[in-house]
Amino acid sequence: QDMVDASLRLKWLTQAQFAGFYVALEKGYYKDEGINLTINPGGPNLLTENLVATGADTFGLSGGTDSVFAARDKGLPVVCIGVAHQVTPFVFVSHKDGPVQSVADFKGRTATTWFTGANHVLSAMLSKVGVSPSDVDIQPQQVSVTPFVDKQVDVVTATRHNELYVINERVGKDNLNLFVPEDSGVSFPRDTLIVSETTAAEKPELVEKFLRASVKGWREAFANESEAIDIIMKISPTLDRAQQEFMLREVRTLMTAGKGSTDGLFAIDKAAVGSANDLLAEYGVISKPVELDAAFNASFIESIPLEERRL
Amino acid sequence: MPGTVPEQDAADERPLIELRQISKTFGAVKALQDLEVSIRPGELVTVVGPSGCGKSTLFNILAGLEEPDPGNILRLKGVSSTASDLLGKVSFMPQRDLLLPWRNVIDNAILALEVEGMPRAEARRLAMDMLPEFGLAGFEAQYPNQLSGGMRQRVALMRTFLFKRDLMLLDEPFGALDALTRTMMQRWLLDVWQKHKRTVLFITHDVDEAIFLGDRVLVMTARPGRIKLEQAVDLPRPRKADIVTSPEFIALKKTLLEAIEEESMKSFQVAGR
Amino acid sequence: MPGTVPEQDAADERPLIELRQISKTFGAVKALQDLEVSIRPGELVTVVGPSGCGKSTLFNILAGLEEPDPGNILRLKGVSSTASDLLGKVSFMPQRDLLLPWRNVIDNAILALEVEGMPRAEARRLAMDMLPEFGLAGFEAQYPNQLSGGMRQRVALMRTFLFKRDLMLLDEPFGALDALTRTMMQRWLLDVWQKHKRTVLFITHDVDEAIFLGDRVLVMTARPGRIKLEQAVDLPRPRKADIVTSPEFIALKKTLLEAIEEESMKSFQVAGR
Amino acid sequence: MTASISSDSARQISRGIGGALLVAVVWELCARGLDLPAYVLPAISSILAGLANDAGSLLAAARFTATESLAGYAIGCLAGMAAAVLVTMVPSARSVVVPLATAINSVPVVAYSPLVLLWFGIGMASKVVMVAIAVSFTIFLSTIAGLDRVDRKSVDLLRSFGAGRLAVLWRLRLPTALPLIIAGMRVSTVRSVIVAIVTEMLGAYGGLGWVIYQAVLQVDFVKVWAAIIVASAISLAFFGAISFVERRYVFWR
Amino acid sequence: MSGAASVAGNLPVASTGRFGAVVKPIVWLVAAVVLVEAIVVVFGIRSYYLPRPSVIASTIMATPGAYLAGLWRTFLETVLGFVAGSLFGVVMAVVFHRWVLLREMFFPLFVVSQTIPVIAFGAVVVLWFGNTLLAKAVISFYISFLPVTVNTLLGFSAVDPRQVQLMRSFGADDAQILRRLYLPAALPQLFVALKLASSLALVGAIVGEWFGDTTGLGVLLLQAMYNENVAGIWATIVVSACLGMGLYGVVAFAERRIVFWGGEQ
Ligand SMILES: Nc1ncnc2c1ncn2[C@@H]1O[C@H](COP(=O)(O)OP(=O)(O)OP(=O)(O)O)[C@@H](O)[C@H]1O
Ligand SMILES: Nc1ncnc2c1ncn2[C@@H]1O[C@H](COP(=O)(O)OP(=O)(O)OP(=O)(O)O)[C@@H](O)[C@H]1O
Ligand SMILES: Cc1ncc(C[n+]2csc(CCO)c2C)c(N)n1
Ligand SMILES: [Mg+2]
Ligand SMILES: [Mg+2]
Repeated sequence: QDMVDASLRLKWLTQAQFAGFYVALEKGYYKDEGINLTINPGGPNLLTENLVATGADTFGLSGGTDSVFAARDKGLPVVCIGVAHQVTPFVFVSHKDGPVQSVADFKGRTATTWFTGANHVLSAMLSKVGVSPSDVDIQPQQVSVTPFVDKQVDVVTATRHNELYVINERVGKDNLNLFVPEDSGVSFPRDTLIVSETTAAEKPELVEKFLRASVKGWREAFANESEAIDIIMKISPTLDRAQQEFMLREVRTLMTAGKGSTDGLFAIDKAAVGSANDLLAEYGVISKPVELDAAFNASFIESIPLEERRL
Repeated sequence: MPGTVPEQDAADERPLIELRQISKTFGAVKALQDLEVSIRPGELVTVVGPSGCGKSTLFNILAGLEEPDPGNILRLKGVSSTASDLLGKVSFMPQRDLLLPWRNVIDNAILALEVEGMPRAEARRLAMDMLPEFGLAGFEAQYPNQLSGGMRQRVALMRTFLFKRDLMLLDEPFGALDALTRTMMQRWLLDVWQKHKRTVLFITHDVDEAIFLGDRVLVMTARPGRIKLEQAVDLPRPRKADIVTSPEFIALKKTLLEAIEEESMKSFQVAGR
Repeated sequence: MPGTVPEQDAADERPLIELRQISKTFGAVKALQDLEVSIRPGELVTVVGPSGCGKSTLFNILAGLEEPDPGNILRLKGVSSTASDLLGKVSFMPQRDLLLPWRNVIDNAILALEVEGMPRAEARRLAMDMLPEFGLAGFEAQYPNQLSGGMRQRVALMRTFLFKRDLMLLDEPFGALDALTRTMMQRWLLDVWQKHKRTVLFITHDVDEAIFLGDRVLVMTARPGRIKLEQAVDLPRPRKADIVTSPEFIALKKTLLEAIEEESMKSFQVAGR
Repeated sequence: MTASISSDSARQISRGIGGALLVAVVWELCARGLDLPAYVLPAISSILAGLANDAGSLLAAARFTATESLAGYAIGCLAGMAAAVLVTMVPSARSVVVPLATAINSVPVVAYSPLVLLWFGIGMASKVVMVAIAVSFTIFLSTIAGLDRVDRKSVDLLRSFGAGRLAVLWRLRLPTALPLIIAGMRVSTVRSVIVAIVTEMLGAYGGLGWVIYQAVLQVDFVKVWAAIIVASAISLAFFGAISFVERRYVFWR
Repeated sequence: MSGAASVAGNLPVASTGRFGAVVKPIVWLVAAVVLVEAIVVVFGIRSYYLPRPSVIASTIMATPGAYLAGLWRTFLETVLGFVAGSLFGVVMAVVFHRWVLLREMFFPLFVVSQTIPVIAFGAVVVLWFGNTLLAKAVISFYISFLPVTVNTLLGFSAVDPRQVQLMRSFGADDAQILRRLYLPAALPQLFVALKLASSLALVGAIVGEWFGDTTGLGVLLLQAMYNENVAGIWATIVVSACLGMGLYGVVAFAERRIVFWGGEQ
């Protein structure tokens, strides 16, 4: 059997957020499908869509629906073939003993967030409760959550699998209020699997094989968490094991939430995706709503039998 | 009158500076060894010796720039001192002009005055007045790289003269000057010396110059340098230019030349040739 | 025999180099004006003149380093040339030694040979053999900042001698040397000149030296420099040291000194004093 | 003299513009001729159009970044020179200060950014500090090298005039060091802008780095390039200003 | 003086001096570390502002292999980039020195090139050079050559024109004057730039590793930064400081050996 070379570009460095892919690689699932896969980590200012569009990488686990829409809007020929996190992976966090106890309390307070989509989610949440986003002091969020821990800001944005762990450690899980976008009717699925239009059109079977192996890897990772963490820790020994274990548990929640629970891993929830599309168009991030069916192609993931995709 | 020097000193004529057992070693090179000399106040002493024998090294020590090897004795006005005590106490003209390339003629000349704290404008005025005497009139605003070799030397000389100290060390100050400029500078030096009663040590290669100027001529040996001969010059002052043809002068010159040549020969491996 | 020079030239004795209407201006300073001179092959010509009159400037032009002002005529062996045509054709010793601080004595001496393409080892061997003659034996590995002024000058001289060219320009080569070392170097120079039939131009401040060495002495005027006097020296060769006391010598010296002094006076504003 | 300087700089500026135009034309031809997509290399014309489009916000960002770089640059230059002078005046401080400074500088400035952001916040202060750190080392190194470069014989001469360390420093060491100090200052101009930008990328309220960071994530490469052109213009102006100062004050070579 | 010291480099006096020069900073360093430890403990500084040195040390010792591997990889990238950047910097200085037209046309563009923040162009770097060691070396090259060019040009311009004239009078051509006069004369200035470039090359390598790499100090740094692992940040800072000081030390050592003649003109 001829092996095909391919690469997967992640959105960030090696960590449990991507455990399934590493497990599949380690266990030889890609090899079994005839793919000689290289996993390339991501980094700040490294746009996965860009690398996939130019052909530098075959597959990409990119930022999320937001980055896919932005890329499509700018004419990058990428297609999403699966969505990992079925619900918004980040939450807004305030101190339990602080002034912010509800989304309405954000008014007149300081909130920090990432100006790459999360800010629009925040704006939408605020609008839903009748607070004008301009009444909240929304500031760019830096790498550290210390300003929040030190109560210099009232609300901080945290990914469930990453920042939340740090905040829990430093403030205490029980001293925090979490504001979940879905509770306000806003959804922003992230961690999208993408390929270029060329690959989608010319090598559909490669895409399918890749998906099959990846899904298998993820199921294995969730079935055998400590082994999955071992694999990650071997690659990045300086990571904190407890944090990685936390991350894998949270990622599991995110990947199996919503449509993920019924339609399996990497299912594409057109409704959730569509609402993100409208949100971004409304806030002018993209010039006009992107044509959904061209940007999101569920046919590859759906070609895998449902029982193979469900946990 | 200085110059007519008794060899054994009067009690009140304590040496201005007295050196005993001065040696100086650079790595493997012994530049000076057990040099002994004393200079009385107001004397004009000239120093001759073969090239590389340690004359400049001696001056560096007297200017306080170089410590001699341990075990030396150095007395300034009878007070035992280290070389560094002499810093700022002698006006020193080094063999290479060492003009600062970013200062023009006038500002190079006033360098020492500035260091002393004299206001620039005043120092410049003083120096401007001296320019014609040094044949540098009109060149005050030139930079060193625009000067001829002799002009550079004259600027360095001016800088030294402007720094008024009891002891003046001049290392081949007239080396790059033509005969007349040199004569004028010599006359000028004698003027300054007599008027201001400065003590002068003067290195030269020119035996005529050494005799013409000096109260005493020190002849140094080849490296390692020592004083080979201290020759008093008992010619009356003021000396005229034609003194060089007098029999006393010629006799002195002969003595000195013999002493120097004997030493210079040692510097060369002339055996085989 | 070179040295016994007929003033009017034989047809076959074309000048090696001929300058006409050479002027050189630096900004507001006129260094040379309408200088005319021609040098026959094999001649040893000495140049004297007041400090700052343009001697070094003349040499820079002859070495091809400085273009004279437009309108000049410069002929090399009868062929009209620009100054830059002379680059690499004359061996030139500048007034300041210009030793490279990162090269030791021997490597500074062989610089020109290296440029010519001689292998280093060979060049070093050549130079090593010459060290004793220059009184530098044992100093081959020293760096310039470890040398005395006279030693530096001798290294520069060696460098020039090792670069063998028909025309040799020496700018005060013996300025920093003591009497004997100077005498030895003079003797050495005459040896080289007679053996190798090189043409030599030699700047000096020392009129004795100018007469002792030269077939002709050129006296330059004060700035702007021109040739004031071309004095043939009809003394027989080889010349002994005691020639300086001969009446012919003294007569020549008198003529020359008068010419130089007249020019030197112009450099000074001596009116007020 | 002044006339020749200004005609010199007129020629230099026109040639500089010529060089820039040449590159711009080649760039435009490449981008258009090879039909490169904007995410690989946008054509220079579309960058300029984007520049005009976003002129207002880019200008505001430029002012932000320029302020940070200038403030950091000034502090860095002073600190670097002061440390170098200190080390020259108090030789025993040398074996402590030099390795320490080397160690601090050996760490890429970006590594400090999380700490500096933590200590000085996300505002301008942290950028100023980062720029100052980066600049001060360059200046420190250049200044020490310059101060050490003096001819020992000239130092001796000044000492023989009774000059103390301070006088030697002022009249000899500093003028000797000036060419190297200014060369260091020239190199630092560029570095100060880039460090401000890079730090902004890691967290800021505004500035060109912030614009670039946002634009990358929004896949707006025309905007990225437009911001970079503005950054280059700032650096070049800055560099040119220091070169001008250099030509004024280091004339003797 | 400096010449004498280096000529006599094998004398016991000089080697004691060098030994002292190595030991003294180490003693100071140890003292500083102890002091910091004491300050953190006494003033109760929270660990995410400043962890205790002992905590940093134990962080490194927990996974020494990871730090060593990162160190080695970053070292390779840095050395490659540094050597290439220095050579290119000198070559460009020579070119710019020789052809004034080229300098006036393109030197400003060199300056401009340095204002491009490479980290904004990670994708382009990956596109052109892939995820290879070469890609990091290229970045490290890119950000280290300008100081070398600037300082070498400065060194060239400081050459005494009379010295050039002397070489010309020997018939030396441009190449010989360059080799025997300009290059040696520029060495003191060049070394100042090389010391700077050694640090910059390291910065380049570390930033280069942010473009999707798996090993290297940059990766460790990034990971620690975004996981708010302050001890990890410090651990990486310490390791890269050691690497940087090592590189600097090598350059400084070479400088002492090569540029022995000091300031004498
Ligand atoms: N810094 C130094 N390092 C090593 N050797 C030195 C140093 N300075 C001087 N010397 C050596 O000391 C000896 C005496 O040098 P000095 O300069 O005193 O001679 P000098 O009598 O002034 O000669 P000249 O008449 O040629 O100027 C020389 O052999 C020289 O090589
Ligand atoms: N590069 C220059 N720029 C401006 N003026 C210069 C330059 N070089 C020489 N001069 C001037 O030209 C004149 C002649 O200088 P030159 O060096 O030829 O004199 P010289 O005869 O060699 O004197 P000396 O015997 O003192 O060495 C001097 O007045 C000098 O100031
Ligand atoms: C939309 C969004 N923007 C920025 C960040 C910040 N960030 C960029 S990479 C990284 C590490 C994640 O594992 C983090 C925290 C984010 N998380 N989500
Ligand atoms: Mg001497
Ligand atoms: Mg001259």
